[in-house]
Amino acid sequence: MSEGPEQRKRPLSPRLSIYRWQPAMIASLAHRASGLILVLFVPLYLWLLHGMTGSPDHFEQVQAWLHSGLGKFSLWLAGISLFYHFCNGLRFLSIDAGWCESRRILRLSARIVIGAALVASVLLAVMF
Amino acid sequence: MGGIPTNRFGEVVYNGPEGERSCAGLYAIGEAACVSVHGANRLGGNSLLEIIVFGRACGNQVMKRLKQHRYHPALDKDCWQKGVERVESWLGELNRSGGSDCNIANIRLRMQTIMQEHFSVYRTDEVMREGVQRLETLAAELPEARLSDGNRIFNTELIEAMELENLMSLARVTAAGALARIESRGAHARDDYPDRDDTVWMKHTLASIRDEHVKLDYKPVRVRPMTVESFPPRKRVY
Amino acid sequence: MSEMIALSVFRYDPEQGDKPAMQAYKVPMSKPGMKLLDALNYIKWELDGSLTYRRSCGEGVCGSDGLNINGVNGLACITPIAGLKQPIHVRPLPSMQVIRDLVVDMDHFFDQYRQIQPWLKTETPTPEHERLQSPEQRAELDGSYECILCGCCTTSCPSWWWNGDRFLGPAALLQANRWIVDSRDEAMGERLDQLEDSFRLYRCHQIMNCMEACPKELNPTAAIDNIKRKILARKS
Amino acid sequence: MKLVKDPGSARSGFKDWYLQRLSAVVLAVLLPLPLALLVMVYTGQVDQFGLLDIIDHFVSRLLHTLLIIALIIHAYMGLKVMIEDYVPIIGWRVSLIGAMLVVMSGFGIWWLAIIWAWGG
Repeated sequence: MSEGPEQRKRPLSPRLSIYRWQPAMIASLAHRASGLILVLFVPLYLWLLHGMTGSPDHFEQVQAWLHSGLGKFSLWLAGISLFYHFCNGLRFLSIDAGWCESRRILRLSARIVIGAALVASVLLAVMF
Repeated sequence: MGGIPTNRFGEVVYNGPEGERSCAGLYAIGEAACVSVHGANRLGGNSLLEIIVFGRACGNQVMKRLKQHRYHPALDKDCWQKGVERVESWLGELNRSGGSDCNIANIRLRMQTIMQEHFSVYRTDEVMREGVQRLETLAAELPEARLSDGNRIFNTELIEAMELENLMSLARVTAAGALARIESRGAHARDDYPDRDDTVWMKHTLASIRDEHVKLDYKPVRVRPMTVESFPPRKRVY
Repeated sequence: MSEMIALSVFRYDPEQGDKPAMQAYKVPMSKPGMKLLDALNYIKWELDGSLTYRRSCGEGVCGSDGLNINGVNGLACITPIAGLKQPIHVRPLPSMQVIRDLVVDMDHFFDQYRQIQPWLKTETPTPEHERLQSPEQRAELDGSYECILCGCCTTSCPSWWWNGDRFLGPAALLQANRWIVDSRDEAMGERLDQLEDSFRLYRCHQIMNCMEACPKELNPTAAIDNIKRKILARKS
Repeated sequence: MKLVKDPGSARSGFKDWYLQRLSAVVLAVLLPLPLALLVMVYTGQVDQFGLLDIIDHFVSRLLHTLLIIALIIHAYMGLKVMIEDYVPIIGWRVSLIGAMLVVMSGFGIWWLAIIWAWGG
């Protein structure tokens, strides 16, 4: 079917801007976001590892940076990203395996991982 | 169960001068059709018979006919005009003054109300006679109805208007047929004629609208099954 | 005077070609248990005959009036007004070409349904009577056969928004699974071959908007995962 | 009716999906270990010699290698899907995925070099 000129002009109905965020959708997007943060954390980690396995001077520098504000924040961010990615990853794996596939459990588990990540982020912030 | 009369192959039939003729290539099945196998009531399981038996029979008949007739005869080159005229008559008279009582939804609601008040489950001659009158008056108003939407793309108000025209015709023939049938049968329950009368009324009502008037005709019910013995109809009791 | 309901409805007039805009309406609460479709009908029949939307059975069976209601997809005819925050934002199904107002072009959606070949495929000769199923085999179809193809799930799926040209979407995949789990169908291998593609099937990232949107309370996510497991079982 | 031109399946979906899950399982087991190490260094429970002792151990090197491979696979699959979702133009998609692969391989080699102390 060839598309007439009127058809090509048809507007696209709004989507992301109007769709209401629901726990499962947040859980999925947060999985992506946390994964992305973890990937970005890899070069930082390598830089740290490089420093820690280098000379004692290097080690001290890394220690000092880790205890700086930026260092603490990076660790915190990577920590909760990993925690969330880990928890939701287990959730995804169990769903793939077909264990927790009822509508109720899917909703509940999304709430649980998001809630757990929020609690963990606060705890982590307090601990550092 | 009413509908477009068909034979057992799903082909639409009509009464010509030489008796019943089938209209080649025109089919009706399901809720639209009346093969003359159901009783006067619309029972839940009837649709299964329509789907499983007559749906298949009709499909087979369509295939058979298409194998014999690969091409349809040339269409009359003006055949589209009636349809277009019908649409244009609605769209063309868009801004005609008619008052708020003359919109589609209002007339439809009034039609539904008349059918509800005068042709509901238990009926009498007096009530139905008044109903037919009210309905005919309303039907005469229908040409005055107007659309508020003149858009030519996906105009659902236009569709509703055309549906209303069809519904109005159906309401009129239903009402006239019910008034004329002086007995009780199936879903047609009359307080003034509570009994079934098989000697006179075991027949289908054939209704048509000609020159703005409802015309009624009748044809016999098929009572002879093809492969098993026939059994005489009996009164249904609860 | 009865209670008034505030609505904000998506309007687009293809003849004017203007940008779509939201239009406000006020509708009286006419009866307890009033549904959103009743409000739309009131607008069309009493206030503004040009408002355009699809509707048919009015009881959640035909799947014509799938809409985005306050940000979530659902059927107008079975969505009670009472539970909705006002003004009720009514928009067409997301990420679809708008024909007019709330009416969208469903062609691509049904093309995708057609792509999964939604009919019984068999190799064995047709038996003299029916192809019988045990009650357990029949029960496998629960959760799939109820789908009315309203499009609420597919158009709620972000993966389908981004890659709808290639990702089949929840509705088509739920139906694909319906034939895969059908004991009478003999083309599971062929069906899985057709689906095993990083876009057609594996674009599902378990966002589960489909499940939240489904007016028949089905679970397309689980159906998609079941197809993935069938492919996994075949490979390992 | 719109004719659907059906080029058939690319048959690549399962492999990607499976590798991502497989690497996820490996990561779920192994990834907490280096993190724990980092935390211990941060809190001062482990000093540099202790850290080097742990890292230089043969088992640690093996596990690290496994971890790195799994991480690269997992991250590559994840980022690829993200790029495919959010970058609609095919040319950009392919370029970005390729660039991402190069960068990640670079990180992998760097990491391996640290763990196995090449040239160190």
